[in-house]
Amino acid sequence: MCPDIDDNSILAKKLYHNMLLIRGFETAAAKQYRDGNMPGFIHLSLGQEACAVGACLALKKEDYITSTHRGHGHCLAKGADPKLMMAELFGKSDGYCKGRGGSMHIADPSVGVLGANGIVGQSLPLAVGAALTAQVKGNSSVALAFFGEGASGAGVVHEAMNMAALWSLPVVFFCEANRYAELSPYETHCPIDKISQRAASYGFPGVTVNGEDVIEVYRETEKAVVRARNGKGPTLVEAKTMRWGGHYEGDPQKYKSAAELENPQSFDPVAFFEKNYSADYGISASDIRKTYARTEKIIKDAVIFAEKSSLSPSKNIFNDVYAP
Amino acid sequence: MCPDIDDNSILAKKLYHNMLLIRGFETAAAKQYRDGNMPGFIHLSLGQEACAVGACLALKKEDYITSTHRGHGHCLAKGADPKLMMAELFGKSDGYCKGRGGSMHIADPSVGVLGANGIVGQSLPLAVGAALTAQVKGNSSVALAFFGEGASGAGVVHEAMNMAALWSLPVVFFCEANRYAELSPYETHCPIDKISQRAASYGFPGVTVNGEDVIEVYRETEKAVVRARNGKGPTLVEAKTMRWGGHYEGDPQKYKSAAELENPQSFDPVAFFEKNYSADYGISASDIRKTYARTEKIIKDAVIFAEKSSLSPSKNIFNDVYAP
Amino acid sequence: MARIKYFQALQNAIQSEMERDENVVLFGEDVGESGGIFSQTRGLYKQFGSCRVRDTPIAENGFVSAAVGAAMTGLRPIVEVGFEDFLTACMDPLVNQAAKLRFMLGGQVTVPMVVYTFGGGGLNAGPQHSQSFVSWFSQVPGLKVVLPATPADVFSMTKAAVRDDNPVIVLLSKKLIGSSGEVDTDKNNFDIDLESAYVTDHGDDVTLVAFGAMVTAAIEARSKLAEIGCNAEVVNGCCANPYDIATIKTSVKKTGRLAVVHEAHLPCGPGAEIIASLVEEDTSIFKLPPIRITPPFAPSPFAPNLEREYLPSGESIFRSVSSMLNRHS
Amino acid sequence: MARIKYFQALQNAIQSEMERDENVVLFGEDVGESGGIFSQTRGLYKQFGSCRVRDTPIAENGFVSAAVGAAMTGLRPIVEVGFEDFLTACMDPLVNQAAKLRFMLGGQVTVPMVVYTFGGGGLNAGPQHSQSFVSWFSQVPGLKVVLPATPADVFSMTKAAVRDDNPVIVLLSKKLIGSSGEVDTDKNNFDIDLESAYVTDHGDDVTLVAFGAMVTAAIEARSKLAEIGCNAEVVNGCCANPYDIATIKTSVKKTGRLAVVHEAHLPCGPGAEIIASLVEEDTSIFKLPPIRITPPFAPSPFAPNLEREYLPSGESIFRSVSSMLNRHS
Ligand SMILES: Cc1ncc(C[n+]2csc(CCOP(=O)(O)OP(=O)(O)O)c2C)c(N)n1
Ligand SMILES: Cc1ncc(C[n+]2csc(CCOP(=O)(O)OP(=O)(O)O)c2C)c(N)n1
Ligand SMILES: [Mg+2]
Ligand SMILES: [Mg+2]
Repeated sequence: MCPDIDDNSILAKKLYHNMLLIRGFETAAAKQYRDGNMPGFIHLSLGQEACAVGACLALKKEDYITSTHRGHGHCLAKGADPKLMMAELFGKSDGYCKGRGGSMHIADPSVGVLGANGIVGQSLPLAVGAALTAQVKGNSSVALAFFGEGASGAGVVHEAMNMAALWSLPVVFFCEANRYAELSPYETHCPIDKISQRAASYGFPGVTVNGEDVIEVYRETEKAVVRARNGKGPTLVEAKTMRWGGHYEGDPQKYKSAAELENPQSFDPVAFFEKNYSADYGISASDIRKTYARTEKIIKDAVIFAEKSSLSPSKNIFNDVYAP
Repeated sequence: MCPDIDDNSILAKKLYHNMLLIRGFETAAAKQYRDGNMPGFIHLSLGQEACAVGACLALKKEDYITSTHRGHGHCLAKGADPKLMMAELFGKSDGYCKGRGGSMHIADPSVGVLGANGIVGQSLPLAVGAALTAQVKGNSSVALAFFGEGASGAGVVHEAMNMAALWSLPVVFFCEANRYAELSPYETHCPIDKISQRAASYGFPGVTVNGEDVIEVYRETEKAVVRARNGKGPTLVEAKTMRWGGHYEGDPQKYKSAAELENPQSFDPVAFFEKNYSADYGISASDIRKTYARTEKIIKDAVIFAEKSSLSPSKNIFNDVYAP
Repeated sequence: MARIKYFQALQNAIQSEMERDENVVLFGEDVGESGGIFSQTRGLYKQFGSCRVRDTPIAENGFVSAAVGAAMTGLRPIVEVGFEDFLTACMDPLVNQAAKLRFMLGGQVTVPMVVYTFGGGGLNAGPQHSQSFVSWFSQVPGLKVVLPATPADVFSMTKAAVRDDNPVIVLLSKKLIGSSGEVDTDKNNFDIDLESAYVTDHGDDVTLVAFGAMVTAAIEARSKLAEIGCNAEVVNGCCANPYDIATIKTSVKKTGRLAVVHEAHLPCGPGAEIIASLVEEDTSIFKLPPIRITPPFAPSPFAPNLEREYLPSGESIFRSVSSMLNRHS
Repeated sequence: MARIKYFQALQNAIQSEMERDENVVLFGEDVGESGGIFSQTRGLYKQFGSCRVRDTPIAENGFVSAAVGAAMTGLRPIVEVGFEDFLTACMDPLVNQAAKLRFMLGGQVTVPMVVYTFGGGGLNAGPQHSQSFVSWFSQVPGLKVVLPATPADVFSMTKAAVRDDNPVIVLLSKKLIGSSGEVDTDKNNFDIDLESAYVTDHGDDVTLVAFGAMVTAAIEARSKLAEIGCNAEVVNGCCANPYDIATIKTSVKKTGRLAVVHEAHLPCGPGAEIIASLVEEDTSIFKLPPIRITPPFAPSPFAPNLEREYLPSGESIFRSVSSMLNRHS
């Protein structure tokens, strides 16, 4: 079981560090994308760092996550290697998917990352399947599925929650309600204020947390994880958060109001932590500076690694289509 | 708007008559099926008559229904012709579908029956589409979708309810919770006692009614219909009812307990009406006898009609694959 | 050897694989305590318990995707989707997840799972309960697809499918559910691979390639053709991803005449693939124009007289093949 | 005549059909106020209002099925499913509902609706965002399927699709979104039917039949082939349900050589259908073995260098066709 957060400054530091790592990764990715070094589309999670980090630090290495098209933060928080991630975003042979998947398909099963996924909603039933494995094998693993408020309208989300409830599976459904789904606001997708209310449809608990507050995210997710691990079944955790940027990098965001565009950083989980928690957890200004430096270095190395990695040879295209 | 039921004995008589019509139709169909005159599978609604009748008499002719694999009662209650229905069950050329559809595809758009449907769950979004037509055209039609508690686990049911809520469509979702879905009980499909609770997930009203009591079904559905007609959006009505027989005619029902098999008629909406309401509405024993006789005659004629109808010529197989 | 029915062969195969490997689990609608709507899973719940044999809610998309998630993490799920027509509800987990994940994640995972389903016509089940979508899955790299035509096929193909490390779709035939055949249920070394067609009956005059329930029809047609002095070779196509073109080619090289029979529709069906593959290699392989025998391009009708005309049968195959031979002799 | 882009041709076609007929409505993800992720519906929300132009939640199964219900009751819905890959989520309403309802209900209803979607590769969108499922829909009676290759195609096919009383699937190409072409946007008599292929460039030596984005590639290949003295005829296949075999046959009768190019996979793809249809009628139609030029049988890879190799291109078509000619000369 995860330790209590209140007097655990090591954990708090890790939460903070990981948020900065994501912040750094996404910022670097945005730059590389704008510079034309990254093909295809990328979907960034700037502004949502507390969700990925708070949720994933409530998990153990043996636990699973399934992620979405907006998955960089989730993968990093669960322990994926920024080098191999960045190389994948560059489409290089050393990337997690050998350049075949790209941003939407980062996975590292060795640390329980079962993959980002380009199909909205599928993260939930895939996690249900992983939770089923844990239940059948009788080990204590838990699966956590990330999804957005847009995904909450997809039928398969309902199917997954219903099935998880019926089978009392060790799974946590983690919704990042980041105000938009593609180009349309929350209200286009959800007729109710809190998605967490839907847990009542399945008879399991639902809770809405402040996605700016990594400690709150951690605390509530941890309860859900403990519940799941103890065989009590699923929980729906909804974090109200905010997507700083567009749907994809380069999105002109014409659908946002001037106010929204002007100052997305009004919602900032990193600043929130620094302001509200650093003192409590004994994190000094110098600790903060050091954490910035450390995470910046990691990301810089990742970019260098990605740049140096070679292209995937196209003669390998038939590899891994079928297992031998 | 539909008249109030309390002092409306004409309406009450019609409710009763229609329940007997369905009872008669299903009983005759069962016999014809056992006698080998009906091909394929049929799914009977004996025991559920009050649902079909109470719901459909709350609708006008211009209103729509969409139905399921267990649709005979719905179609009859909405005004479909028992002759053309029976002919379809026989696979004859005078059947509603010219023998191409069978029991699971009875439709009569002229009275608002958009079709029984063999795909569990699809009745809901199809009704949402019909309600959309009403809303766009600005007429006052309402659409009502029948579905079962088994269907409630299907993703498309969630999608349809969510969409209907978001667009405030004139639609009523009518769930017949008849204790089984195919061979498995309610608990296999639903982790909560009342499916109507799920309405809260969409911010519209949900209500559970006693499916043995046609007056209650009528009254609650009527409220939902009025609400829809007044532009207030959808309602979920759940009727707790009972499927007397097997999933399909001929089902050995090994999955049922001896007690259940022995006396399904312990739940009987027709008897319930006779016992509790006939006096209130001034329906005499002779009225009852006459209604039995009248509905029996209608069904007998339907069987004769079906028997006499010719087979569909196979040379017409390409007709209606495409509209001209 | 035992004489058992098609659905029993399925049950036996699942049972013996579940005995062999505790990672094999089974789920689907009504596969549990009730034993399946065709009795195809009878006894499995009792033998293996509620953890390994589960009734699902009606949620094909969700539970097939859950099978993918389970397969990625160490189980080997067998999933029933009762009617092939309902595969429309789970194309996403099959095509966008199961088929692609291994490739897409750079080889980091395997997805060993089996989806079996009952398809095709013959039971007057109407337009939404009689379809054959086989060629959809022929189009999807990463999947394997087999169509057992006999109880022996069902037994060996299902067992081989469970042991395969790839997602395999087993397209069973509703019409054959009650048909019987000899099966060596004691056999346990599954050297058969999932990619081989085989000749059921030898002949020199014309090759009939058939899939699933159509194999029986083709064999019937062969008897009728024999009466008019035509010795047909019948090939059970067996698999539709990949197609075993080599076995088919060997036969057509010998006979020079080909009829392909399937329940899937004609355009872009298995027949198209087989004919194109052969002519691509050798434009002179056909002594006569090959033919495809399929249902007409209309949904499957309910009424028995209509469905009888609709589906290829021994009689209609005989007619088509003999008119092919006559037209050109 | 105006020179406009592929996505604008779509917008123009929808706009003019919505102006013409108030029963035409548009819905899909982000087609409303925001104007679409490729700007393909810009201005329509403003012009026609929130009743006729609606953003849906992410519920392809539900909203395509709702379109069917709406079409049965008097609207003529146009529905956007952003990426062709997501059609996996709405196969049921397309195949089991829209395509069958008219036939299945004995002709009592019509289902006039259009589903358009952007498919195929070329934007490094990865394995779940680059697919072509065209031949799935070739298999389904009751549907019509078209693949516009130019802005003019987009305009006329979309308009004809909206006016058609059947469910029509318009498979647009993501790669062509920004491509330009001359379109007669004032034209309003849509005598074109949805079932005709056409020759884009005449030639006598070899027929290149191509679909969607592959038409441009085939035309490029034609230029290269001209340099080696081969005069290719390019046929824009246009429709994939039904296939316009007559137009293709006329060309192949002349050239005796055929290459079919498409983004859908090879097995049971459009090429298989075309080759089989031709040889079924006439085994001597081909002077040389026909060829199919398609992506390899693997999911579509993300990395630009891999995707470039993966997709047929002017260059790769040229190589394949010239080696076909060389092998046999
Ligand atoms: C089945 C499916 N439909 C549509 C899409 C296109 N799409 C990609 S992301 C997205 C919005 C998702 O919104 P949300 O779930 O809120 O996640 P967010 O982007 O806000 O993180 C859509 C519609 C898709 N990928 N899959
Ligand atoms: C998508 C789909 N999955 C499965 C089936 C098979 N099936 C037919 S009826 C049924 C049970 C439906 O249960 P319920 O909704 O409770 O309706 P009831 O039969 O009780 O009226 C099932 C699983 C189907 N027709 N469609
Ligand atoms: Mg969102
Ligand atoms: Mg039920």
